[in-house]
Amino acid sequence: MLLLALFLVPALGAAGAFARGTRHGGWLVWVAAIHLILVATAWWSPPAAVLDGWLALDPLGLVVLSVVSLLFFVVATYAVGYLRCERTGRGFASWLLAFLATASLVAVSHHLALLWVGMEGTTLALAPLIFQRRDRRSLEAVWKYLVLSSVGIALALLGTFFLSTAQGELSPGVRPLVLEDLVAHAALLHPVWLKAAFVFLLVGYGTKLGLAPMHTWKPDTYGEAPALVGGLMAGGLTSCAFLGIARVTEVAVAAGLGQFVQPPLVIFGLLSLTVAAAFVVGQTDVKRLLAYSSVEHVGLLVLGLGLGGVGVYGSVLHLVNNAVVKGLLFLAVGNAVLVVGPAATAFPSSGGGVLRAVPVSGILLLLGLFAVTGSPPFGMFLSEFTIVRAAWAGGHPWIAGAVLALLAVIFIGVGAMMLGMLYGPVASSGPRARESAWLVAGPAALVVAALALGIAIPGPLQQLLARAATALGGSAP
Amino acid sequence: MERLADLLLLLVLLFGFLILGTTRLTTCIRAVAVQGGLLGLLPLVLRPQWSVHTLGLAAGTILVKAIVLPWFLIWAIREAAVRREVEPRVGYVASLVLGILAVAVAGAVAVRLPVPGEHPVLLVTTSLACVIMGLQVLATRAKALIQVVGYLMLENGIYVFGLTSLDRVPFLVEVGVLLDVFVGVFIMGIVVFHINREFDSLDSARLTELRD
Amino acid sequence: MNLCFWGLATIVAAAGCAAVLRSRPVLADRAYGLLVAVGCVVAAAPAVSVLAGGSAADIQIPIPAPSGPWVFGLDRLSAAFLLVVLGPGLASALYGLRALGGDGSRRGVATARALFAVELAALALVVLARAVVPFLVAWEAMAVLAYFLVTFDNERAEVRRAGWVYLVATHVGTLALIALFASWAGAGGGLTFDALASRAGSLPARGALVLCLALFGFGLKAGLVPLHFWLPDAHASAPTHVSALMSGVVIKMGIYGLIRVVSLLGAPPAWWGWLVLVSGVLSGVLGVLWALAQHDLKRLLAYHSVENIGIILIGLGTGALGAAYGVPLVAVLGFAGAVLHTMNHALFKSLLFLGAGATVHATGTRIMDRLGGLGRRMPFTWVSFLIGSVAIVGLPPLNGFVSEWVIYLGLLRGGTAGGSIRLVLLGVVGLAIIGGLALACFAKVCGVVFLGVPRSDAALHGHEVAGGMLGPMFGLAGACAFIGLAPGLAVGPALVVGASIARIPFPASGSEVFAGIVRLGLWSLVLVVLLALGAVAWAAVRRRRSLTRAETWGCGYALQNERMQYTASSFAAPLLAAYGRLAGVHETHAHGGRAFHSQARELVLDGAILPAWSAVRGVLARLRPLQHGRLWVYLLYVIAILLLLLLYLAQGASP
Amino acid sequence: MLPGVAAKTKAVLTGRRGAPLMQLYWDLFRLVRKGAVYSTTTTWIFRLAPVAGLVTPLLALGLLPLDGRHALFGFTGDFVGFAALLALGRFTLVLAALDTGSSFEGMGASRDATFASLVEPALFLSFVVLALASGQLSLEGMLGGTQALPWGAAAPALAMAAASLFFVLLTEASRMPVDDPATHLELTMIHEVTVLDHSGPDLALLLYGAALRMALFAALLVGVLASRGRLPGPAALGLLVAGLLTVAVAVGVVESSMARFRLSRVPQFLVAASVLASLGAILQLLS
Repeated sequence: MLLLALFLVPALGAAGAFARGTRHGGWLVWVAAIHLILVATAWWSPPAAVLDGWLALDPLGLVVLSVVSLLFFVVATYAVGYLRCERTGRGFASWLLAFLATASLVAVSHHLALLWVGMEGTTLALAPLIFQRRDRRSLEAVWKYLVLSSVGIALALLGTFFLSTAQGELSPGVRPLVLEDLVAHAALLHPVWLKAAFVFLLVGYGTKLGLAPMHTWKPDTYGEAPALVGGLMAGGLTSCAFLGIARVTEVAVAAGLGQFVQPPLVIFGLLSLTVAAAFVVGQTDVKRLLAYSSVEHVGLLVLGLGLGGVGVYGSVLHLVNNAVVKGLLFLAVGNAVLVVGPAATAFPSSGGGVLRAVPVSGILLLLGLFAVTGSPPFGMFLSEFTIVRAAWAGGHPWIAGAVLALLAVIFIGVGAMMLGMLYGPVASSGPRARESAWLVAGPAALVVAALALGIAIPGPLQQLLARAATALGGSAP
Repeated sequence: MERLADLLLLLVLLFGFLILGTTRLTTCIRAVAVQGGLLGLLPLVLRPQWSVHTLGLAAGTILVKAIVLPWFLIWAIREAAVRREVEPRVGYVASLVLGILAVAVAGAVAVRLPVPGEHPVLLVTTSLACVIMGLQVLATRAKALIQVVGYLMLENGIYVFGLTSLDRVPFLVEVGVLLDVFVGVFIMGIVVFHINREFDSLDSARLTELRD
Repeated sequence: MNLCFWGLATIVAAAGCAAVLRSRPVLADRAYGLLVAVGCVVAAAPAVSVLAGGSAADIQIPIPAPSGPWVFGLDRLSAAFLLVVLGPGLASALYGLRALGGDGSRRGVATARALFAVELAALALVVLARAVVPFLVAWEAMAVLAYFLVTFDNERAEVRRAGWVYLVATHVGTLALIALFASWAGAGGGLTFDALASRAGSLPARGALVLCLALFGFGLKAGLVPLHFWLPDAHASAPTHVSALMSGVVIKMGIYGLIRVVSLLGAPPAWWGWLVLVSGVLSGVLGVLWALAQHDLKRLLAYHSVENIGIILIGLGTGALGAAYGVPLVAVLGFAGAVLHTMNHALFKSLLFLGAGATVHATGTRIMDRLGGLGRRMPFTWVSFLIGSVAIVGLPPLNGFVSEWVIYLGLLRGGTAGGSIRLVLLGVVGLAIIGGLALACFAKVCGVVFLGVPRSDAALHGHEVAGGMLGPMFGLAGACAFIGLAPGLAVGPALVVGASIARIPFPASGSEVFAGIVRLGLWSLVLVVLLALGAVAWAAVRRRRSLTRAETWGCGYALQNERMQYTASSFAAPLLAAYGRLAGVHETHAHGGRAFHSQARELVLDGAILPAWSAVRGVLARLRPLQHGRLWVYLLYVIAILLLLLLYLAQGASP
Repeated sequence: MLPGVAAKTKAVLTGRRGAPLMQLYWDLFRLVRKGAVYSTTTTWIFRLAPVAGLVTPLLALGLLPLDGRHALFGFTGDFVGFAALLALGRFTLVLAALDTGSSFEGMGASRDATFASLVEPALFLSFVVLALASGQLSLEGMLGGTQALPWGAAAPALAMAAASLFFVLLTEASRMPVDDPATHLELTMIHEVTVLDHSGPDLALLLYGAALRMALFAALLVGVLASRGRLPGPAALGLLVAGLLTVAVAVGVVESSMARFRLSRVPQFLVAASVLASLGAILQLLS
């Protein structure tokens, strides 16, 4: 019942928001709070599977669900301040809530076709939010986003059908396309179809995840979308997409195809890191920069998954860190945009000075810089350290070396851009708005979270991550 | 019944070629509409003992793919007052040849693939061929609207493959899929409409402002 | 051990009150100074007791994986470096109270004070940490806070650039350390240092990879040639008391890291010892040579840090070789010399930086050729700076001489021992060259800055600085003199620390060293007494002679003016000429050859790093056209990757 | 009196009568009775320099086993102290020169510091050879002590070291071919111009300090060439004096036989000294 509620509450909230045509964020906060409470209860009392096992909550799902819910709550509080400064089209709130609903569906659905439905839903729910300013650039961005994601998601659907085909003639009692049964009877799966399914799902969901070279929509979309939407995409959407890839990997590993699935994952990871490094250096727009940094981090996610062992744990932990830090960065940049104006995201053309214009957000951004580049004591340091450890333990010192070298290049790129943007004299003349408590509370909370994750991961979360990692065929350090 | 199914599938393929070959936008849309209709009939043919599931699926498919979406796209063209030519990036003859190749490849793969249950080989062939053609249209056609058509073709191909596991993919999911396709194309249509308003052309090749 | 943490807590509390009381600066500064002082003393107490032979229990904070438990401990090595951190740190902090914001400008001052205090705590934690994660956390905190302190004056573009170069260098170093510990820790097993030490035996090639990564990662921080490229700019453009901390303490953390890794690994292979020794000689000679070529006072001092790091590494290499070849006495002497020289350099280098800061504070310029004659105008600064100079040149009766003496002993004991270890005598040559050049260099600094006649109005109107700035300088100078005159009290513990690093009991053959120390101390005392007596007696003699004061004899030139004095450039010219290209100097004769000037460029940074980086950028830029904005090509990417994976599937399926 | 000896030899060799041997003492006496002139720009360091210039060589003398057995002081590794003391003296001298603010002193100081820094390695390398040959780390042990330097075993190496020490002596005592004590053209002088502004008693001290410096190195050289560990005290002292005189004569011979180098060629000369010594060290290591 709880599982249904997780999906229905935000869905009804979206409908209500659309009906009331609400233009302020209070409604968002309330719905997000209720959703958060529901997730919390799921922590205390794990809900039973419903709908013949279509909806269930396993550790990995719970991780994604909690991440999305928390991030959405933060974004909702931010939206309160945001909607006071910016005029948005009707339905802004309802599309956001629709995203929450579909994302929750993705997190809780164990029927892979249903998971696909939810995934497509998340894609579509965010599309209208991207072209709030109906200008050329945002239209181009949303068009590329739609076409590429739709193609990707279509391939994923084909992959899903392949998977059901791989089940062959169903022995009685085995439910089609339900995760538990797939894993339980993995040995019976037809290997060729399973491999084909893995390939198509990897490319399909990889497109949504933004792995190179299917990442091409990402910089355009993140660059044009409002900052908080960018945060939801980089933090929430990626988590959902990763969940999709993780599911099929889980099945493949259970079927003993680990040897087959790991190389592509590792290669995608390294490729994404390389592309990110290449495009981060000399980047001239912070939002695009963050997009490429997101490419980097999803690359690390699949890399950890592909390395196996401790790496899987590292990548699940990285999922959490990524959501927190990306949310922080996008919201802080959003404040700069609100106060200084759209020019704030461009450097060197804008001349910097953000630290003066928005002191609080500036400092948050500064901390975010070190958080996103994996410096201790922020969380990403721990996850990246664990992934590198896994590479070494797995006997791939060259992978570890390459990853660290690319991280160094990426640090130079990100740091040069963001420090340049932060320091220096104030660029714009008069501030258009001031950073209100609503605007800074969210990112500040995220900074605290990032620190906490780096210094001491709470016990329950730690155990949850460990169980998720073991379910994916990995191991906890 | 087998023959009928084969006939329908053959028609689906032919209309696919029509989309590749035609010079006129509206023809493309009509063709993809007919394709949708044929797909809607397929379940009824493949499962003679009609159940609620198959009937509902057929109805939904026909409604969405053969009626609503095409009508909507046509409306978009009319509103946008687009020039009617397709303006391919790859010539018509070339695309037709590519189409043939696609069918050949699809067939070659299909006969090798171990499809469970008794299904006409043509089914898998058609679905794969449709997928490839759809991608081809998406990649080689300049106008945004035709890319929507290409996407629809892609979906049709996948739908056809879905028919192989008709009796295990539950109705709810089918509906969900249909709904997603519907909303997706709907939003695309709206975006196309706005693009046209902004760029006074549907040529998606002009959308190259965002770059590094 | 707990006492240490209480002290650090007090220091952090000082930061807190600097931040909170920013509305009432006077009160804030008083409280800040008091708290920092108390904190440093309290935290130093356990270290002293440990060096005196006591011991401290580890502190363990249980933290779940993947970080594992946080362990902190205080062994002799940590204790020695803790003193290195706290002594100069305290002096710089107090000095900063007057130097920064003393002139009423308050913007960012409170923040800088707070950051400085936290930096001190972070430094202390670096040497206390006994597990990978807390170590790296403290390390990065130290590095990043140092970045913010360096870029305090971030209005100026060159300061931002210097800070940025430093930040990149230190982050790359951190990544190297991550690689180091990741490769060492492997998949399972704990991340405490004890666990690492227990796994040391199983490392491939006797931990060659670990040692190389350590030399790179920690070497970047310590600034050994050619990894020093970030150091001169960063140290020159930081506020003076920050430069003092950076040069005196922060770079020493690199040394600490190296020693810690060695002591965890056990006796390193011989080739590594040679590597360290050679790089030490290289750093020492090139560092002092480049220093000689500088005209910016603070840059010059920064290059001298490179030189002294070289000396320390010579000691360290000697110790490593002693351990590798199984000559205990050499191992102990080498490590002890390294540790002792680290301590000494921390003292006199921060002293020198504080002195330089005083002159800059008084005259407003760092260019030596615009200074001169400050000895009369700021006598106290001059004396303390002179003490620092004599110490850094390694002359008796001050501490620099003592540590170099220990290192010389180690080298020669290695030479008189049998086997290929005798080649360490190479180090003697290095040390000798370094000593000579350093003497010339500081003769130049003292002479040009403090003696002669002022070369500009700025120097003319120089004035003595406030007591708040003199106090710390005197303290440091006192420490230098103390170690110099009572070497036993410093060398004894240093030898014990060296033995603990080499993990061997102190060899009996070292008794001659102890005997030597005592007589050395006596001898230094005699020197001082003789000088004093001589000065007094001679003053008496003079008093009975007729003294006349006149212009300096200009050899017949009627009109002399300050512009005719020997400048820093011309003083250094013959030496630099002797060393040719190595010095990286190009000379210019302005005004038709009547004015002489020489310009030094940073060889490694401008000559190697930046070109290499721009080459990398060029390569990366080649990839940019991939993102050209054409949607249909993006679709082709997707299709292509799909086909590739299908091929992979096919070749996987065929067999 | 050694400079006198050297000058005398030179004079004799060049066929002049030359100044009496005790000339230096006469000069000193005269100077001490004179008054002194101080430049207005100078500070206390200028006055301290002469004292240091005298004290440091004296104390260094205390490190040498003059009687062939024991030194006044002497501790393991005291040769470092030996070199450091001389460096200290030179440091103060250079500072004093710069104190005057005259470009001539500056020039002299600069050259002085340069040559000193170049000669340092030679000195240390010679010590290395001695240490290797004798296995001792204190001058006392190297030169004096009961067991003499193994001239039989390590003759070539020791010879190298001795030669290099002789070069060092020429430099430290600022004789030909490095410096010309007799010149009176400021631009070519080194030591002379460094002390140009000192006068009266100060100058006396400085001159005497320089002479001591020469004696010091001569004594060191003698210690190396003729170790007198087993001789009775007086004989040892006598031998020492004889040795000193011979060294001085040798210096005089050199001075009269070769001209002063161009300044730019001096470094090569000094490097040659280091090369000699390192050659000796290598020989010793190989043996």
